[in-house]
Amino acid sequence: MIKKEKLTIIATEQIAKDTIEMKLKNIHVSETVVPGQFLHILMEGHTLGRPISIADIDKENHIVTILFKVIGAGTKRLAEYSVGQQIDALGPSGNGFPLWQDEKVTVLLIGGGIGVPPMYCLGKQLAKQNVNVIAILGFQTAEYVIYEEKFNQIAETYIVTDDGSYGNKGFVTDLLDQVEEFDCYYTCGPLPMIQAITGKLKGKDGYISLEERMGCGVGACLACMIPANNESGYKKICSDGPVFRAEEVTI
Amino acid sequence: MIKKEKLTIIATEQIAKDTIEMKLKNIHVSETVVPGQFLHILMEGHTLGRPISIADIDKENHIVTILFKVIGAGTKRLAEYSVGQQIDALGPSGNGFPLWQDEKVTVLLIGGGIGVPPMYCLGKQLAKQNVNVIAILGFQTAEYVIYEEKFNQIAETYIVTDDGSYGNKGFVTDLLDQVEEFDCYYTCGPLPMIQAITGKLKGKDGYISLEERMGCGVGACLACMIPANNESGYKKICSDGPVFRAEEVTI
Amino acid sequence: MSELAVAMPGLNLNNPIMPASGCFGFGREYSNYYDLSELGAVIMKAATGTARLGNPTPRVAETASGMLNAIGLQNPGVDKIIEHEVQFLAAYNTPIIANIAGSTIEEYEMVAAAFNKTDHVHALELNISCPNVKEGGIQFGTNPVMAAKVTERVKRVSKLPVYVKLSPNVTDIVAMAKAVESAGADGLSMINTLTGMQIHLPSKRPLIANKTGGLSGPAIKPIAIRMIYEVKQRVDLPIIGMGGICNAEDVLEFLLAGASAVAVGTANFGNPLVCREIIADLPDVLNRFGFASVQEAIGKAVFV
Amino acid sequence: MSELAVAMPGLNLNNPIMPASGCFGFGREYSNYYDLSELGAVIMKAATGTARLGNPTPRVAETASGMLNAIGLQNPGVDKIIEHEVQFLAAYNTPIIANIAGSTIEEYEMVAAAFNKTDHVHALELNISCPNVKEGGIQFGTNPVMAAKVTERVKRVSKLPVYVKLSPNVTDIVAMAKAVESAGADGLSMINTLTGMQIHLPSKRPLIANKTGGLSGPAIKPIAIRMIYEVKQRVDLPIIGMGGICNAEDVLEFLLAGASAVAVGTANFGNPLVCREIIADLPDVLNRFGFASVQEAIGKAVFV
Ligand SMILES: Cc1cc2nc3c(=O)[nH]c(=O)nc-3n(C[C@H](O)[C@H](O)[C@H](O)COP(=O)(O)OP(=O)(O)OC[C@H]3O[C@@H](n4cnc5c(N)ncnc54)[C@H](O)[C@@H]3O)c2cc1C
Ligand SMILES: Cc1cc2nc3c(=O)[nH]c(=O)nc-3n(C[C@H](O)[C@H](O)[C@H](O)COP(=O)(O)OP(=O)(O)OC[C@H]3O[C@@H](n4cnc5c(N)ncnc54)[C@H](O)[C@@H]3O)c2cc1C
Ligand SMILES: Cc1cc2nc3c(=O)[nH]c(=O)nc-3n(C[C@H](O)[C@H](O)[C@H](O)COP(=O)(O)O)c2cc1C
Ligand SMILES: Cc1cc2nc3c(=O)[nH]c(=O)nc-3n(C[C@H](O)[C@H](O)[C@H](O)COP(=O)(O)O)c2cc1C
Ligand code: FES
Ligand code: FES
Repeated sequence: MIKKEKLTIIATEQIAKDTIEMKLKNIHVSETVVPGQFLHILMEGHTLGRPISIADIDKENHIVTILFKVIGAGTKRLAEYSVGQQIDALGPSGNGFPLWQDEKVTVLLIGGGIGVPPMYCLGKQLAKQNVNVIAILGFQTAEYVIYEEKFNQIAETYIVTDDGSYGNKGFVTDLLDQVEEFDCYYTCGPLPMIQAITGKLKGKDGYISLEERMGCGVGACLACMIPANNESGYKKICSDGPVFRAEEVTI
Repeated sequence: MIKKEKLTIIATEQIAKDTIEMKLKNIHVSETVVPGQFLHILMEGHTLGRPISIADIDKENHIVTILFKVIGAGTKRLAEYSVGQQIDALGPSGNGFPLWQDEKVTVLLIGGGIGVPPMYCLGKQLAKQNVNVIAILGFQTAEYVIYEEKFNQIAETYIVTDDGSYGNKGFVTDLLDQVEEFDCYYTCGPLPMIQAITGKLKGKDGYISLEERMGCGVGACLACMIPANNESGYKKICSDGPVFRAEEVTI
Repeated sequence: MSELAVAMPGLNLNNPIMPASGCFGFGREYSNYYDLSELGAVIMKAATGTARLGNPTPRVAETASGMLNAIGLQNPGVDKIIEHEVQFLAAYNTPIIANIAGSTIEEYEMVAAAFNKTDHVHALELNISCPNVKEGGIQFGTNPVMAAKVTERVKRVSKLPVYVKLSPNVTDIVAMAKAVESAGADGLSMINTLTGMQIHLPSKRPLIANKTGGLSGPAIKPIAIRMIYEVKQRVDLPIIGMGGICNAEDVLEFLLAGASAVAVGTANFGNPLVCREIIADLPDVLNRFGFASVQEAIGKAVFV
Repeated sequence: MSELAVAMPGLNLNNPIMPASGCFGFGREYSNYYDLSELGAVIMKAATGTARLGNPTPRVAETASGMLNAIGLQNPGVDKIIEHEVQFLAAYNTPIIANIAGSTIEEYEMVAAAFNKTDHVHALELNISCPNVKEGGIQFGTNPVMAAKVTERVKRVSKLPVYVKLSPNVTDIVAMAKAVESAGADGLSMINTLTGMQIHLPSKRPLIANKTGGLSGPAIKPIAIRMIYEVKQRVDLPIIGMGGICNAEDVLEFLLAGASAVAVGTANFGNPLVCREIIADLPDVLNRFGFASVQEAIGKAVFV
C-alpha cells in the first residue's frame, strides 16, 4: 500500500551522462514494491512530487534502487543529496507489471533512455521466475548507455543508439523483426517510442508504462489523465497506471 | 568596501537558547571589517538577505564570528548549515562605530539580547586601544546569557536579566546611574531599550546601532529608512548606518 | 464548544480545516492516509450537470512556490457524484460541501437543485470562475452583475447555504463580494486561483496544454490575505479562506485577516497528511499567539 | 546588429536587460559592483513633482518566492533627480529611462515636461499604479479611462517615447493595454506588482506599515507571462517585460511570450550582480534553444 515514507540514501553515484543511480533504504517500500511501481519523491522547496520508477529491489537488505536523469530543477536538487540524508516519498505508487511464472514463456522488454530502469527491475524478477527474457534497449548516444552488463545477466540484450555511437544504429523498433518469437512485450520510454512500438506490435499481448506530469501522485487531482476505452473515458496514470495493457488506453 | 563574497563555515555551535555562534573564513571581509558592520547573508530560497552583525574579528586567521538568534525561517535555515559549507553574503556592510584611542577615555557599552555581539566586537577593539570599557548587558533570562566571560576579559561587566534569573533583575537602564562616569556610550539592542537609553542619556556623546527590515542591503531600495535631521529628512540604516550618533536620527 | 470548533451557516465544524475543492478528489485516495472524520469538513471536486472529460494534458506545472493547473472541471456529473461519492463520504463524521460549476446559469441551477436530493451535503460552494458560454465566455466571477445573477438563481433553487467562491482575477474584489452578498450569498470562499502561464523553453509552447492555468500555492498567499482583509472590512459574510496554506501558522494568519475557516489545497500534493498535521498543530499555535480558541482569533488582526 | 541588441522606440539597446524601477535606485550603489555601461538600459526609481518621504517602516517583507514592498515613491523630486542622478548616470554608456509618477494628472505632466530639459533621458516609463487623489484615490492603472487620459496628457507634453507601465491588479489587462495604446503610448512595461498583505503573528498587525504592499519576485512570474501573452495577441506595442526574472532562461521565457526587452527587479536584492550575470549567460541560452539573436526570439512562443 502507498504510504508517506522516509527513505535513507545509502549510495548515490553518477553512472552515465546526467544519470544518477541512488540506493534507498526503507522497509515498507522494499517489502511491498513490485516492478513497474514508482516513488513519488517530495522535496522541500518543490510544490509537486517527482515520480521516479523503481529500478531494482533488494528485499533482504531493505534497499530499492532508483535511476534518474537530471533534466530540471527537481532532479538537479535530488542529485545533490548525499549518503545518509533522507528523502520523503509516497510509495510504492501505482500498479506494477503483471508477472509470468512459466519457463515456456518468452517476453520482450523494450526500454528507451530513462525508461530502461523499470525494464531491468521487471526483467530481473521474470528471469528469477524462469521466464525467457529478451531486451532491446535504446539510448541517444553511447554516453547515456546504462545497465548493459546487468541486462546481459538476465536477458538476451540488444543495444541501439540513435547515432550508432554504441551498439546498433537506429531505433528500438528497427530490431523488432530481428528478435525471436515472444509471447508478450513490455515497454517504457519516450511516448513516440511507445507509440511506434504499439503500432508495430498491434494485436500482440503488450504492456506499456506511461508518463505524465503529476499533481497529487495518488489519484485525487486528475492531472495525469490518459484517454481510455472504459466507461468514464479515462484512466489515471498515477493510480490506475503507470502500467497499462497496450490496447486499454489511447496514446 | 562592500562586496559579494563566499564565506566558509569553519565552526558552528549553539551557545545559548536559540543562539548560534558561527565562525566564517573569508579574506576580504576579515581584513576590511570594523566593529559595528554587518554581513547581509544571502540564502537560496530566500528573496531577501539577512543582516547579521560581526561579533568578533580574527584578521590573522581571516575569520569573523557572527552570533544569531533563531527567530524565523531564514535564521532557522542558517542554523542548519554545517562546517565546510559556504554562505554568500554582501559585506562588510554599513558603517561601523567611531573608535577612541586614548587611555584616559572611559566608554560605556550597553547591549540588549542579540545586540550584545556587536558590542563585544567593539569593546574588544577599544580595550586593545587602551580605552577603559564598562559593559552593561541585558538578557531576557539566564538561558539567553552570552559572552559573559569574554566581556569580563575586556570590560567591567554588569549583567541584568528581565526576571532576575541571572545577574541583576531589571533593565539595563536601571544600572545607568550605578556605573562610574563615562565619556561616551555605545548601544545595540531592541528599539525600546535604545529609546530608553537615549532618553536617559540625552546630551551625552552616544552612538546607537539600529535595525530595520531590509530589501537590498546596499542603499538602493529605500526600505530601511530612519527619519533624520538632515536635508533629505532621512538616513538609510543599511548604508548610512546601522550606527548613528544618538541625536542624528529620530527614533 | 471546543477550542477548534467554528459555526458557520449550515456548518458546525469540529475544526476549521478542510481540503480545498479539486485538491482532494472525493476523499477516497486520502482516506488511505488518515480518517477523514478528523477533518473540519470536506469540499468536493467541482460537480457539473453532466460528466466532463476536462482539458488535454499536461494539466499541471510547477512554479516558484506554487503550481499552475488546468484540470478543466473533469468530473462524472452531479448524479454520479451524489450516488457514489457523497455516499462514500457520508460514512465519515464530517460535513460535506459540494463545489458546483457550470457553463450557463441553467446548469448551475440544475446542479444546485440536484444536491437537494441528498441529506448528506451541508453547503454549496459556488465556483464562479467558469466561463459563461452564453455571454461570450466571460467568467461569471469577473463580472459583478453576472456573479450576482448566478448567486441569486442558485439561492432560489437550493435548500442549502451557499458560499460563493470568488475569483481573485478582478480589479475590485470588494465589489464582487458586495454583489454576491446582496444576491443572498450565505458566505464567501476566497480565493480561487490567479490566471497564469508558463512557457516550456524546449518546445516553445505553454507547458499547460490549455495554455493558461490557475496559480495556487504559497506564492499567492499574500494576495489571498489582502483580499480577505479588504472584503472583511466592508462585507459581513463569513469567509472560508484559502490560498497557499501549508501549516498552522498560515491558518492563524487567515483567521486574523478575517476568515472563519480555511481550505488547504495545493499543500496536499506535497504532503498528503498536511490537513491532519495542521489540525494537530493548531491548538499550540493558537496558544502561542495568545488565543484560547479559533473563534476568538477570527478577524483579530489590528489594522489601525 | 549584435545577437543581443534590440531596438525599441527611443531605445537602441545593446542587450535587453535593464534593472527595474525602484530596485536599483539611481544606480550609484550597484555601480560599485559592476560597470553600469554593461546594462541594456537603466530604469530609474520613480520621480514625482516634489520630494517625497515615502511610507513608514517596515517597508518590505519576504514572502514565498517573493516579497512585498511599500516604499511609497520616496524620491528627491524630479529637479534634483535631473540635476544629480541623471547627471551621474549620463557618465555611463547606457540609455536612461525615467519612471514618472504623480498624484494628479498635472503632477505627471509636470514631471514629464521636466525631463524635456535634459538630453540624457531616452524614454519615460509612466507608472500608473498610483492613486489619483482627485478621483477618490482610485489608481490610474486600474481604470482604462483614467489610464488613457494620463497617457494622452503626458504624451502631449513630452518629447520622449512613453512606455506605460501596466498594473496587474485588473480584471482585463488587454482593455488597459488597448486604452493606453489608443491614447498614444509608444510601448508597454509590464507588470508592476500585485497588491498583497502579510500579517505578523506576534503583533497581529500587517508586517508592512502601509498595511498592503506590492508583491514581486518569482512568485508572480506566471502572472506576468500570462498577461504579456494576452496583450501581445491583441495589441501591437513593444513590451518591456518584468516580474520575477532571475536568470537568462527566465528572460527567454519573457521574450517568447512577447516582450522585446526585460527588467529585473527583486532579483537584484538576492544578488547584486544578477543583471550582469544574466547578460553574460543570455547568448548561450538563446543558442541552446535555437535562437541566433534576441530579436529572433521575441514573440516566438507557439500558441496553436
Ligand atoms: C511513472 C513515472 C515514472 C518515471 N520514472 C522515471 C525514472 O525512473 N527516472 C527518471 O529519470 N525519470 C522518470 N520519470 C520522469 C521524471 O518524473 C521527470 O524527469 C522528473 O519529474 C523531472 O523533474 P525535474 O524537476 O527535474 O524537471 P522539471 O521540468 O523542472 O519539472 C517540473 C515539473 O514537471 C514534471 N515533469 C517534468 N518532466 C516530466 C516527465 N517526463 N514525466 C512526468 N513529470 C514530469 C516534474 O515532476 C515537475 O512537477 C518518470 C515519470 C513518471 C510519470
Ligand atoms: C544591521 C543589523 C544587524 C543585525 N545583527 C544581528 C545579529 O548579529 N544577530 C541576530 O541574531 N540578529 C541580528 N539582526 C536581526 C536579524 O537580521 C533578524 O533577526 C533576521 O533577519 C531574521 O530573519 P528570519 O528569517 O529568521 O526571520 P523572519 O521573520 O522569517 O524574516 C523575514 C524577513 O524579515 C527580516 N527581519 C526579521 N526580523 C528582523 C530584524 N529584527 N531586523 C531586520 N530584519 C528583520 C528578515 O531579514 C527577512 O527579510 C540584525 C539586524 C540588522 C538590521
Ligand atoms: C489541481 C487543482 C484543482 C482545482 N479544482 C478546483 C475545482 O474543481 N473547483 C474550485 O472551486 N477550485 C478548484 N481549485 C482551486 C482550489 O480549491 C483553491 O481555491 C486554490 O488552489 C487556492 O488554494 P491553495 O493555494 O491552497 O491550493 C483547484 C486547485 C488545484 C490546484
Ligand atoms: C522595492 C521595490 C520598489 C519598487 N519601486 C517602483 C517604482 O518606484 N516605480 C515602478 O514603476 N515600479 C516599482 N517597483 C516595481 C518593479 O519595478 C517591478 O515592476 C516589479 O517589482 C516586478 O519585477 P520583479 O519581480 O523582477 O521585482 C518596485 C519594486 C520593488 C520590489
Ligand atoms: S497526479 Fe493527481 S490524479 Fe494522478
Ligand atoms: S535595504 Fe535597501 S536601502 Fe537599505
